[in-house]
Amino acid sequence: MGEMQADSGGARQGAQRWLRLYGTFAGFVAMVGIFALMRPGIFLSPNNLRNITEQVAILAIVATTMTVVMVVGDFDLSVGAMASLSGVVVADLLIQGLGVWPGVAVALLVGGIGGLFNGVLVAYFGLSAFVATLATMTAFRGLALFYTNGSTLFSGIPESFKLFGQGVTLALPNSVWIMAAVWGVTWFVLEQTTLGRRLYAVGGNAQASYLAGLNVRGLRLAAFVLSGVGAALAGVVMTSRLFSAHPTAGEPLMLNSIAAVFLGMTMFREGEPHVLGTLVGVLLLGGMSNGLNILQVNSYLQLVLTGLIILLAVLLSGLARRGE
Amino acid sequence: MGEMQADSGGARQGAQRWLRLYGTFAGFVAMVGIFALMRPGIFLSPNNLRNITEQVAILAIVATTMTVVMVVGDFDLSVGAMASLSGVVVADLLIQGLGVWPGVAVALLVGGIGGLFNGVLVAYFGLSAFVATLATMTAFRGLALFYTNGSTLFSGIPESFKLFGQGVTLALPNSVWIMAAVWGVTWFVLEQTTLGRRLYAVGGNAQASYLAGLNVRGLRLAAFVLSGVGAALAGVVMTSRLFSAHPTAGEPLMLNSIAAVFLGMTMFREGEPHVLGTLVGVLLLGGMSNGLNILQVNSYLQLVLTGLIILLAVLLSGLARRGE
Amino acid sequence: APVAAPAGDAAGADSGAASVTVAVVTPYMANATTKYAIDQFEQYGKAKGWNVTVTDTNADFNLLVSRIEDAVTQQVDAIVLGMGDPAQMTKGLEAAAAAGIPVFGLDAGNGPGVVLNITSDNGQLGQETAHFLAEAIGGEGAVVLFTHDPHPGVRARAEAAAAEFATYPGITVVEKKHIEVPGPVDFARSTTQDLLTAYPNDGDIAGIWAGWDEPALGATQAIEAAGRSGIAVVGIDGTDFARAEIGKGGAFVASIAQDFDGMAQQLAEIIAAYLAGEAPASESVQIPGVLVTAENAQ
Amino acid sequence: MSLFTERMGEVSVVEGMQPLVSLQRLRKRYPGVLAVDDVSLDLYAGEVHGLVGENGAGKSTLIKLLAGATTSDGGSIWVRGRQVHLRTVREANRLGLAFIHQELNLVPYFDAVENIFLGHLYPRHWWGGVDWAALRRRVRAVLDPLGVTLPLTVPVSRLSPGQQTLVSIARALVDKVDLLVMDEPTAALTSQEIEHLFGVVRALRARGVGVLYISHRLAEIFALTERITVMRNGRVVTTQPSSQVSEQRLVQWMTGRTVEALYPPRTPPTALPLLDVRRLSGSFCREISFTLHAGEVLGIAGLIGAGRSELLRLIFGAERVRGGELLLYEKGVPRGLCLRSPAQAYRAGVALAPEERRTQGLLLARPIYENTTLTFLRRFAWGGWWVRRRSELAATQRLGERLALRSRSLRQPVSELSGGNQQKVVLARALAGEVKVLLLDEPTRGVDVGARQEIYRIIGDLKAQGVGVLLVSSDLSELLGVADRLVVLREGRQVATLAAGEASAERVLGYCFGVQPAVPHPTRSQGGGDAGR
Ligand SMILES: Nc1ncnc2c1ncn2[C@@H]1O[C@H](COP(=O)(O)OP(=O)(O)OP(=O)(O)O)[C@@H](O)[C@H]1O
Ligand SMILES: Nc1ncnc2c1ncn2[C@@H]1O[C@H](COP(=O)(O)OP(=O)(O)OP(=O)(O)O)[C@@H](O)[C@H]1O
Ligand SMILES: [Mg+2]
Ligand SMILES: [Mg+2]
Repeated sequence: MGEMQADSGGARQGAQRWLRLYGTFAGFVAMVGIFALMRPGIFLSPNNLRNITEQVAILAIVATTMTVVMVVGDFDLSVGAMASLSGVVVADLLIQGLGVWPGVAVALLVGGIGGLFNGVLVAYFGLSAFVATLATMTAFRGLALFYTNGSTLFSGIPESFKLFGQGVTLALPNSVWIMAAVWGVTWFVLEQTTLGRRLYAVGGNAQASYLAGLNVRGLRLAAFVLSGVGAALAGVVMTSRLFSAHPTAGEPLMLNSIAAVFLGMTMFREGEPHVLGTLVGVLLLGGMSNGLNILQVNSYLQLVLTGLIILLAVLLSGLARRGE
Repeated sequence: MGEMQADSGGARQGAQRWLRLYGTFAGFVAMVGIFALMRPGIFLSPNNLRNITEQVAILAIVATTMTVVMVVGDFDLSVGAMASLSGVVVADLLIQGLGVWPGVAVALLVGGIGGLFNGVLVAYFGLSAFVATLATMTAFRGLALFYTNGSTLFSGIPESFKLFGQGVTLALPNSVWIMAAVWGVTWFVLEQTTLGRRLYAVGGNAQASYLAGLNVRGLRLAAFVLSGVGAALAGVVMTSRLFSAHPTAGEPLMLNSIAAVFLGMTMFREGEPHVLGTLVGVLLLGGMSNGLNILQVNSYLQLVLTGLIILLAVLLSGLARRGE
Repeated sequence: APVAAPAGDAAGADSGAASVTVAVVTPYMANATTKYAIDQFEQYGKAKGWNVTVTDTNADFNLLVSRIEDAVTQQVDAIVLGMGDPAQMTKGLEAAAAAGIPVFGLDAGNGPGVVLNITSDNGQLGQETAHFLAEAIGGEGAVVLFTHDPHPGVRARAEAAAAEFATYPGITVVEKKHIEVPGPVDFARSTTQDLLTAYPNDGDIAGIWAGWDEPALGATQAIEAAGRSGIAVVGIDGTDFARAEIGKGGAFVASIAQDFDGMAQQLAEIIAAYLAGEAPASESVQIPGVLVTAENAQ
Repeated sequence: MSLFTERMGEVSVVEGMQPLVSLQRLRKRYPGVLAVDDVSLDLYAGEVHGLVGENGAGKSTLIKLLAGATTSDGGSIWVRGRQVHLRTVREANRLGLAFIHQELNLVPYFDAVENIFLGHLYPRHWWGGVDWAALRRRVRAVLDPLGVTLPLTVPVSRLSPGQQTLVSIARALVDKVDLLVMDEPTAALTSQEIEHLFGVVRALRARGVGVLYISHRLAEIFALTERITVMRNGRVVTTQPSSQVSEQRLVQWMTGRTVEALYPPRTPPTALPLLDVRRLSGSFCREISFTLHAGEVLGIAGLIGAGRSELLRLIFGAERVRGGELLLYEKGVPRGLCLRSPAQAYRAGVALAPEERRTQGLLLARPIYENTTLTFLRRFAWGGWWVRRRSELAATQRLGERLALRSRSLRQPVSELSGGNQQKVVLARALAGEVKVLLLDEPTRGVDVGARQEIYRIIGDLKAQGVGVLLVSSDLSELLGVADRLVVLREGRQVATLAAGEASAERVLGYCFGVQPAVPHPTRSQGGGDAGR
């Protein structure tokens, strides 16, 4: 019974899924529309769109890898501090004369080790992800500050390092290309590979996954390592973009990346994290701050409006879901 | 079978519970011991102990009411911004000549309304607590900044307002008494009333609670209102203590209060939030920062050590649990 | 009236300078200039044989009060407030006063309970940089301010700068942007990109005045990345990265160096004198800043 | 048929009596399925009314409508002659309706006492605090007539599923109720608890309480009910006095076909050993020993909490072994020792279908096909990496057909399936790869007759292929019908090992309870037996 319905059911369900996407997504579209109407020819100008993508590229990298951690049902609060730390590390190594690529490799390694540390604490010692990554966040932060003695590193970074954050390839900033690569790979892994399927399974029901023969601990660990490396990559791009390394520069990434993932989650019926949703979340956050700036709204009111717009966007999808 | 074991089982379970408490708690005791040994006569001096309690009083108020939100399985990221906002509101009203008690009442009302707003979004519109309170956090923050135009309010606050944050009654600061009252009431409600047990039930399994006839939405709403009022009260005490209101003064409360609750949760086998654990968590955080300062550790290294000490304390309880 | 140095009761029978403990508390250690000033002070203090302790509260003023109280508990000989607004810590200051421990401000502020504050004149910093910018753009055009009002020093600079711009009939302050901390460089960079979009033509914006050097750096980068010309940027603090930018002769045209080294040194002298029983002449010592421009950047 | 139904309905109703609860033309549509379609049903005080139907027939959905746990798309509910609009469960409770839902709904970190009292006001001390002693007394007062003993102070998450069921049953009995609705309360219970439960139900009936009783165990339905309503595809097929229908008729109404021999003919096992368990001990189980042969079904019997599930988890490597050893054979040659993890177990050809489908078995939010292919995902991927959804869907389709899985689409989240169909998904996963040893923990829990027969047939097929099956079940007749040998556990110890020929319900129960078997060599009981009575 019902077997023959499988295909049409699938199609209909696909349509529903798209309908649901319209919630937060409609909020996003509405926001774009309003900004476009209020500043015609400016908000949607190719130049401004390029600006937006460039502004959100770093956040998008972190949010994308954060999505993986959240797919397995955890959190990573240490990404911001890790981005600062890796940014500081790569700057210092380059200043001391290491080549650009080895320098970047070491920075990513730092990210991987930090992520490994988080992952071991959470997956093998059973700490709650919140406590563990809050603690490592504090520690990484202290390390970045201690490493630089609180100051900004800038002089002596070779020009060639501008490649990552300031170079342009085919009319798009390299940071956007890097972001696109990270996003694409993560999308592929999560949606199309056995690994991704397993990550989702662990997030869905860790006990059932364990009994189904999955290596639950290993998978959670892998997610944290990935998130550490993603944060480190973001730190590298940021240092390249600012062409200087500040020991607390990455901090705003933490809440923003989690917020982006959560915003994206509201787009999916079952509320699971999803890189597509995350991307919309990132664009919503980035587009909003860009648009409000362009509209020349008072900075403080901008904060109030930001909060309200997020709520509106999310409420829309909540209502869409309820309507079903 | 089993019936006769029930009682001895109860006793055994009591013992186990205590053993488990020893985890994070042992970390706490070890920390106290080390600081006391390294700075004999100073860390444990009555004066310093009084300082510690006073230093943590405000955090303890927020963390206690945050515990209630976490008991029902939610989060409240807006507490820090709410504390700032209510602090600014009470300062402004007092400067404008309103009486101290009416001023405080209005500030608490602001907290209640903010909490109500959060609660309605989460419980009735089904937004995820993270997204909803992140958005309101941003909005509250913008409101506090907008309200004061970014500046600090201080001149014109009547001396009598020092009562809350600076007065001393029976050798203890009033802020500590306020904290004790909030803690005591919350403990009583959570542990000794049907209401409290229902809050726990909602957090444990919302669907089961609903099917058992509990008003799940109402309970979640109530928790958010309580947390809003708690944050507002903390803001009032803080403004009184600093005798000035700063539009971002409350912000460190957010992560710290959640961290305290999580730290406390590690003390309980089933990992549910608990005001007793929260109190230990708050004292752990407060004692650590006080102790490291007294030891005159480099402030950047302090961050690293703070992270590591939290991990150690939590790992201890993790190991204790594993040993069972 | 000056209090006799209470060296005796804190450290017991130890003799001389070795027993002098000075506690430095600050909310802004993550800020490079604060760090520099405090490091300098620490060195001068150590040179005098003092025991200098430094505490950072990471922008948490509530904790700052606690830290002052901790210092009081430890019965230090003097407390130095590193760049925090005394209005936000009266309780700690009262505790210090009650214990007879003097509090000095290092670029902090004046207020009850502060014996003396040594500072750059924030008004002067804001006014001079604004003046330089105004002249650099020929006394005409639209100007944007990058501020952070919750920081009282930066707020004072911004107010002075706005007042200075007001004296030029050709200059209008079109926007005041609040720059978020932490992450000010990136934030300023994105904000500037958006500004350039909102004011798309050369000449729509003539200058950007930033309350400190980090946002100025971000603004400069955005302007240069966009290839816009005719916009001048000034910052404040004269940090080394600002000097480097100014030296390149790009959009970043000036900053103003605060003499933190001089401040730290002078404060150490004043404290030494105070502990020796000599009261300072006034509550406030102001050290003028030195304008950094392309000429003297390197 | 419908004429007949109406006539019979009139006959069974006591003259002039007003129904306690009357459901009229209720409908509930879920996306893609009409779960309840124009259902009318009258329930009377002092009557036990049975409700039966295949998995997914709409029974639980009907209950949820009555409980106010979900909103209807049409129709009305009348209580004592008055129309009511139930928007929340509380409103239903206030009207004197109490529910035992199909899926366990407990607060995991509360102990049994608090779970039983959930939704009721706690007794208090004079100073306002909770009077825990009084609370415990009141809970005992509910438990005693049920004849059950439970560890009261342990979080229920650490109780076995059977014990958890008892907790949810007890919850519904705390307050005085007028109508008690029970959705498969006995699925996880063994005969002892069922006996007591029936006692309680009969006592309630005597007090004038109405009971709506849902079960897939038809024997229970006949033992307990006065009238039976059969549902199929969301509609009521018929309502009949229990005394006037036979089991065959009932099955025919439910499934539209007849189910003859429930159990397949027994084929003798081979002598080839597959798995040797030697003095295996865990945290509760002590020194269990047996050998499982190729083509053998070894049943494991015991009461609730006897440690049967733990034994399976020990073998499966999911729980720490504290003593003894495990030998796996390959073509009769011993290979390898203890399994340390489920992953290792699967690699060695050992598969488990866990008992708690929702917490241990399923990814509720994920589609059906992802659930079935989870363990052997690499087979459905190019190079073991790139998932081929089409082959996953095809394999799931095949397994689904084999198990008569009812779903709207294979891409549907499992959470939308009815309880019995969820159970089939769990089984499908265990069967998705090649297994040598299959560990089945309550495989037919909540599964309808038709599918149950199907599962027995599959067990038979596997047996024929030389697979060894360890079968844990609380349904003794099932064990007796399918197993070649029985191991009886009591409080974690192996108290007997019986060949099919030696086992009888009385004898096995005797071992379960720890009393000597009353009849030394009783006759074998076969077929749709009556463990419930
Ligand atoms: N939340 C839901 N969303 C979509 N469909 C649902 C949902 N709940 C149930 N259904 C569908 O409604 C139908 C009836 O399900 P219901 O749970 O009432 O069956 P049941 O008779 O109780 O079966 P079982 O004996 O297996 O418990 C099924 O087809 C099921 O897939
Ligand atoms: N009287 C008791 N007190 C405490 N724990 C008990 C008691 N009886 C059983 N247990 C627990 O129950 C577990 C055994 O349950 P298990 O799930 O293996 O039983 P089962 O035979 O499968 O029963 P069920 O039919 O309920 O699934 C043991 O781990 C033990 O800790
Ligand atoms: Mg059902
Ligand atoms: Mg079991």
